[in-house]
Amino acid sequence: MSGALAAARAGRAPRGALARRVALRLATMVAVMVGAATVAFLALELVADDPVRTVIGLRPATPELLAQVRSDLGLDRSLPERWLLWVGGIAHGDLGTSYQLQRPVLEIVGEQLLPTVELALTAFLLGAAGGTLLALATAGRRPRARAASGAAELLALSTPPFWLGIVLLTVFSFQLGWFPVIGAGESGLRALVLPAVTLAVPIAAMLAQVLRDGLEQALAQPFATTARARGISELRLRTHHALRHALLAVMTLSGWIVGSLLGGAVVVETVFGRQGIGRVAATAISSADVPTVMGVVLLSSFFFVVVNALVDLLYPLVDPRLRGRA
Amino acid sequence: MSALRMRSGVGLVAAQGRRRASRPALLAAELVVLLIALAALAPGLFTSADPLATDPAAAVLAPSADHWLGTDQQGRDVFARVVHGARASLEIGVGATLVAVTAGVLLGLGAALAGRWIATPLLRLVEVLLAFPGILLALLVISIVGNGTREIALAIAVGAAPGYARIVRAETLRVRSAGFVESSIALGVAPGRIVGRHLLPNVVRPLLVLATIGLGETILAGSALSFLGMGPKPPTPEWGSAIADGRDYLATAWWISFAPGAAIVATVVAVTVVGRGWHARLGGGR
Amino acid sequence: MSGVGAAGAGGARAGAVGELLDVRGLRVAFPGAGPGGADVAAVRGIGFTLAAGECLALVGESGSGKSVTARALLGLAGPRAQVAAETLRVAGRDAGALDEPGWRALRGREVGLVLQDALVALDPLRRVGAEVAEAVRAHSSNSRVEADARVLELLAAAGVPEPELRARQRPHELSGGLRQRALIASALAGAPRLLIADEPTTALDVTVQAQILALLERTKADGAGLLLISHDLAVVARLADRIAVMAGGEIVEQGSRERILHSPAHPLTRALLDAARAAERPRQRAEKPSQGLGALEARGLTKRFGDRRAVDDVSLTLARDEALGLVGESGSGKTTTARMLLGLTAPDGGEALLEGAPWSALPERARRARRATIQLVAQDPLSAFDPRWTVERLLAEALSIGQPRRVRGGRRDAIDALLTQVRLDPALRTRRPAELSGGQRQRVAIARALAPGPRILVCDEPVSALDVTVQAQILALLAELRTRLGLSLLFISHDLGVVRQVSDRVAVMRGGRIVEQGPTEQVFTAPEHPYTRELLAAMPRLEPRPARSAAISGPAADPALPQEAAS
Amino acid sequence: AVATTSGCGSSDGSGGATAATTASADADALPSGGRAVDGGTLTYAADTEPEHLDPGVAGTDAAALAVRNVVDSLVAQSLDGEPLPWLASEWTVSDDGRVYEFRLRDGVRFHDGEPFDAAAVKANFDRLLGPQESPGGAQSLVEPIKRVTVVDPSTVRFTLKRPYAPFLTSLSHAFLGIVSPAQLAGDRASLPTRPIGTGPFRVVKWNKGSDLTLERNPDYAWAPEGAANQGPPHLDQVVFRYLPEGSVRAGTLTSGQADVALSIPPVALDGIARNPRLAVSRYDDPGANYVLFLNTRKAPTDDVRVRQALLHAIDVEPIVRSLYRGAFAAPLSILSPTTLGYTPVESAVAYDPDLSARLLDEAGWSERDADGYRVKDGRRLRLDWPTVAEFQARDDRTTFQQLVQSAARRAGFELDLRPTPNTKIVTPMVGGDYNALDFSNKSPDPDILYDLFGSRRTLDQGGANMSKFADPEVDRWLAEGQASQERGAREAAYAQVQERLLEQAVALPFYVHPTIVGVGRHVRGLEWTPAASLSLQGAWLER
Ligand SMILES: Nc1ncnc2c1ncn2[C@@H]1O[C@H](COP(=O)(O)OP(=O)(O)OP(=O)(O)O)[C@@H](O)[C@H]1O
Ligand SMILES: Nc1ncnc2c1ncn2[C@@H]1O[C@H](COP(=O)(O)OP(=O)(O)OP(=O)(O)O)[C@@H](O)[C@H]1O
Ligand SMILES: [Mg+2]
Ligand SMILES: [Mg+2]
Repeated sequence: MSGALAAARAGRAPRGALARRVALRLATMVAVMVGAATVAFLALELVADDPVRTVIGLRPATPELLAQVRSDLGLDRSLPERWLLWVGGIAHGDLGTSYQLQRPVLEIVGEQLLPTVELALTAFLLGAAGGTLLALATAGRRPRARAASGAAELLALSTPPFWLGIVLLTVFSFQLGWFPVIGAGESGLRALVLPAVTLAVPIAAMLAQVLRDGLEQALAQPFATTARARGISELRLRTHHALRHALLAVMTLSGWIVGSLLGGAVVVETVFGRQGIGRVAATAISSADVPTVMGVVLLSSFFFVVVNALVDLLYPLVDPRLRGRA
Repeated sequence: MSALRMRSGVGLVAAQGRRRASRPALLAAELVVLLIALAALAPGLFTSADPLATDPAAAVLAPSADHWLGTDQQGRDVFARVVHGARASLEIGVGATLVAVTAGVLLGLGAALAGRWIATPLLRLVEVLLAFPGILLALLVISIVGNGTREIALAIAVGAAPGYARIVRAETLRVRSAGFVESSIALGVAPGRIVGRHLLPNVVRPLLVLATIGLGETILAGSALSFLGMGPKPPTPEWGSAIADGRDYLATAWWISFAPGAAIVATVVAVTVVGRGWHARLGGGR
Repeated sequence: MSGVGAAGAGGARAGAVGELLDVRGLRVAFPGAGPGGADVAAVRGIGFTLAAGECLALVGESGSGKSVTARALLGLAGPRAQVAAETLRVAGRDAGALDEPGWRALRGREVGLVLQDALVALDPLRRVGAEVAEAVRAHSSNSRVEADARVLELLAAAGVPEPELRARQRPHELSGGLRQRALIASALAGAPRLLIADEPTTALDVTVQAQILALLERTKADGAGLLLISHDLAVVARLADRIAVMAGGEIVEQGSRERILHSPAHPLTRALLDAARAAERPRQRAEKPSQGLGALEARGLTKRFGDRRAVDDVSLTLARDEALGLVGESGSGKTTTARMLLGLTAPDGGEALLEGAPWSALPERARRARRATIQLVAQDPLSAFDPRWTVERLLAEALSIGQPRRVRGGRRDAIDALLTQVRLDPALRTRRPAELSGGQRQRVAIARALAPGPRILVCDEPVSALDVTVQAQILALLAELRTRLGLSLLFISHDLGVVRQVSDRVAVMRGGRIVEQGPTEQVFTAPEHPYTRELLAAMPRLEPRPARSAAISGPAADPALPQEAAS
Repeated sequence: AVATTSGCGSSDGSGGATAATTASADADALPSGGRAVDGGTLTYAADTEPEHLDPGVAGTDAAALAVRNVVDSLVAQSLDGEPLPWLASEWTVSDDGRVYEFRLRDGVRFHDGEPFDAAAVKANFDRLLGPQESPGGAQSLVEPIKRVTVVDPSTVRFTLKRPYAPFLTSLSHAFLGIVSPAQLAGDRASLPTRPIGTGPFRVVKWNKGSDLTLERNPDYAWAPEGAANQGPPHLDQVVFRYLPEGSVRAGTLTSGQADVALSIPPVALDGIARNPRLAVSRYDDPGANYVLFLNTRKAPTDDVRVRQALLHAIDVEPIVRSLYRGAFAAPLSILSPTTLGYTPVESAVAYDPDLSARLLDEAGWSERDADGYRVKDGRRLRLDWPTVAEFQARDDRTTFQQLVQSAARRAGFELDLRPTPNTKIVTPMVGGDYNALDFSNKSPDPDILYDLFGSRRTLDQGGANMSKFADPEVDRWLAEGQASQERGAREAAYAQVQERLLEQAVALPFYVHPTIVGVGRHVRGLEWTPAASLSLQGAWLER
């Protein structure tokens, strides 16, 4: 009876409305990305030094040269005009040309994307695995183990990442020689370990804290007592019941995780001399390379927006109670 | 990365949980915070050495009776640098956190309570800033305003504010629909009073506790900026830049970066423990 | 026979052990859990026995230790609990000597537990079928397919209609009654010889309550032992063979059902009985004819949430000095109606009038000046108070409405007067809401509502969160205040008995509409609408009524959609 | 002159000249001996990644380091500054010093198979002389050239605008290396990432942000005269690995992950030198030392006494010694010892606190405030010193500057050090809004002084005169140094310039910047070039 009603209800939701919702969501995502890039644009264009000066740096600059560079970079146009051109360019996959490198931004960003994604993804997986194991092992158990892991997590969260990177390198690469910094191909994979670990440590620590908290909360709920009353084992209770609840708490962290992966890349890529978006971003900002900064921001906000959208999609999958709410 | 950690407001709410530090741990943490605050206000109480006095002849000395924590590359007393560094480090940490919390409260309240024409743009702005990786935002701000202690605090605050704003907005919406606010409406209490007496205190108090945790993150963010060459200007003693400057000496003279590192860790851990303790004391989840 | 475990299993094992439960001198304490780190002695040396096919009811006020006792029987009192007993034999085993695997073997298989909070006792993230299957598989080597078949069998036996569909749904998609039945199904999955049911019907609508009791009755009839826990004597009266009354962690009185119901020895037992009987008594007060203008009037109020009509064309009039009761099952739109009348929710259609003048149509700014006229006492006073404010400050805020700032002493006197008016010790002035008991809190809520000097009081389920004994006190207070202050009262409840005690007239809501309206005694004694009749039939009573059983057992009106979850 | 001034990010090449008297390079420390074997990959850990590999557009040391292996120049230079035949086998110079005619080597081919001839040379220089897509280091090098003409396929003639003595030195620079005319005419887009030259190595793969792989040119048979290996390189591959962190570069070397590491941080030097498997070698960069330019047009540094007081107030030597562990030298002049015409001016730079105090008193800065700084008319003796944040990591400059700052404080100066983002520094620099700026300017020829101190070479005029110094006599000497073909006359002219600069305290010499490499002892056949760079053409790896 109620099934029929539910079906009827679902059927009533017109397909057009769904399409409109999806379109609206996509539009919002794009707007946020462009907005973020625009913040960078306005900040650098309005407040920083004359970009032409910065581009030329201290090279000999006659007024003619200044004028030439200005027109080469399209800086002779007005601010709104340049912004519109840039936005128009996105539609054709054109993110402009880097002031500094004189190459299309898309190309620069494109070739640096994969290494960063590779690093970030590995770090995320490591962090997630580490955090989960730690939380599962310590949640609501042996106060001493819990305190020890809690202290370790705080420590991990309080350590400057570049420092951690250098220490890890010194010990595991230079002293023990387990993981090379320099490597390509098969050893390239091994060269990924230390940077990924550096990036993963705070993530694992944060996840462990949040997960453990979620687990402990879930384990204190009546349904956990009910499950125990059925005579199931403690491990099964953790993995089959509590973990999923804890996952919900973790998902609210997704924005933070994306941010810390991308932001962490800036530091870790420098320490380990890795390719990647992070370094491009840092140099581009320090040289007021507006198109490159905008490109990087567009891209990193893309990840943020996409991950947020994914999490929004995942929420109802993990928590069915959210289904059917708009 | 740490520049970003401060944006984790959402996570922090979840992270701090119901756990309560044991009483002695909380007490110890409060003591540490007190000592650090004291060092920031009156460093002379702890050391008479001049943190700025360089001496090339006494550079990179290992810890000894004369120099408890050794000397740095410039022959300055590391202990004195660490003690005197508390001020700038806290200025960055506390300053950034205060600015971020204030901006976050204004933005968040606006986005939650103002009319559509104000709230929607505010909300979008918060989203846009959130999507902007924090460390890039901080670098951007510094590249524009420069890098005095205050400017750095501002830069970090700009990165942290949207996180707070998001929490404030969510909390405000939650509290606004809470029974007690509705009861006040039903009583006929004026809107301004409701915001001032009911909404704000209930939104801000948990936020202040969060901010104690955010404080550690801002100090770390400052050190990441130093690493990227955008730290506070020398010779200001400051922990983050001390670690960054001492990193080449890690293998040969560990104490140079270890001492300020330990100071950061101690501060962050203590402040976090205190924050959690107070959060639990203030009644946890509410 | 559908083969719900208890029958077969109970039969097979009946001869092995006589007593399922033999408890003597059970003590449970929570060291350091009390205020200021004091120890909490939740259970203080109680004893009882239970045999197969028998039902023992544990009744008592909130906090008397019933639930803790139940959980202690399964070793689930929690990590911080200290459990001690002279004798603790559960299903023939010495529970005192059990280790964790030993407990696990006992749980689910020998003893099934239905936890107090039925609505949250199933994992909200998992399918109902998986929850029951987990119980099935925990104690057998059934294959997945066999287990699935068994799940359907169990759900059907527990009276869950369309078990295939329900097994695939998640708890939030089930109504409270269905959830409670699924929970009982999962508790029965291991074919336990003993079923412990902790408040299995609290928070359910009367009609659903009746169905659950019928299900438990069947389980008992099938030969299982039943430990039934409730704070409501009327609920247990039907099922229990023996009743034990708990107070303050001790059993103050224990005996056969007849003895307890008819010749109670302990004052507490009598208080519980009185509270239950009040609901069955016709109203004492003479009914006043409604006079003059309406104090509050609803004209065709309609409210939609999404594509669902929560309130559909509701028209009501609350006359001056009148008490109007609004009853209806959960989700029928009572609260929404009240909110529209209070001007807290804007109606989609229709209008609310206050003392004959436009009200819901006005902007909030214009309403504010007249808000003192109409006040609300909410269901859950805890959430209605700013948790950080003291009683004094809460009342001061309410007193300041529409009144010039008074001198300090004057305000203080006014606060004390308010507290005295609701029979509270003025010394409670400095407490915060969390530091008050439920009854005290509700009194403060009433005091606050009285502070601005209202002429109309809207009470939305003001007593449903309270113990029966406390409930009775609050109802008496409301009645007294009404006559003393000449208030008009809109009283909302899902509990027919409560409404009957308070109201002059009653309106019955269902699915957003008013299905019947009339003087209280007329509606209760000669209901016109079939739904009203169904409600009345399901009302639990101390004395069983012969003619009702047919109406109870039908699968009947499960709300089609998850209403509890949404509200 | 090569007048790029962005800190150390200036140019480098294989030109240069060594002052015969000063042994400023411990080239001997490079591992040597054994018989060369072919094969193997050499991993070279470097600090900075080039932004560009197109020699005509590139502008940094990092670019020169890589590009030098890919393109050859017309001439090379010996360590003592003599020009040597390379792609040009011989040349003549007209008497007025304005016309150079080069005879080109036969049988030279580009990596793409194109032959090298006079037309190729002309195509390269015409590109640099024409309107540029982006101005690079080569621009200033070709500035004196009026036109280039093909005399016959193997003869090319350069006509200069004026006599210009450093011309051959300029031509030896990597940025004037010759790329394939086919690439110039056709696939120009690949120039920045894959220049096609005639050099001993060619570009295989460049992972931006990480590493650059070069591969042996098996046909190479035109090494500069005097090079030990006249044939193709021994190494199969060279991989430049870009690691900005000093401790990480040192670590890769000690752990054997890198064979050569550039810019070893001084703290790590002791450890490497003690390591039996490793060696440290250094070569002082030619050009201008790392100095502090004082703005002669802005108070209080417009007062020569204040400048002199600062110069005498700071004892640079112990600072350099302690911080750089003896790896760096304290300079006695503006020019570095490996530069032609280097003249120590000991008396002018001597540490003399009493003299300093006297000078300040004379100049009116006689009182001190509560913080110990000198004041005059209620204003503190404060010098505004913006530093370029980007360069601060080099040589632990932050530390160095702070040591200077604190030494100056004792004399009553407040040096207001302000690390400034790149985006914020150009405008104040060009506008002259500073008292002090610190830079080092690597260059193969003393003519760098023209750019740094010529009165018409201020920043707004495209020069690098950060002191805003204007002295007609100095201008005259600088012109002489450019025009004279005679070594002795040039040396004399530059000697006078150096003396005058320090008498006027226009700049404070800080330290002589050496290029320091750590090398595995298994790496043999490395040679220093006069531009303080390692030549890899003769290198080989011992098994
Ligand atoms: N885990 C616990 N920690 C501390 N005290 C507890 C715990 N569980 C129960 N108590 C206390 O034990 C006493 C008995 O609680 P119990 O839940 O058994 O009451 P109850 O009779 O079931 O009441 P209700 O009718 O409200 O369910 C209460 O005072 C309660 O506060
Ligand atoms: N804010 C809301 N948004 C969406 N749906 C709502 C909202 N408030 C109420 N509803 C829905 O409207 C219907 C009527 O709700 P209402 O709270 O008025 O019922 P009720 O009779 O008071 O029930 P209960 O006895 O459970 O309090 C329910 O189905 C509920 O889910
Ligand atoms: Mg209970
Ligand atoms: Mg309701």
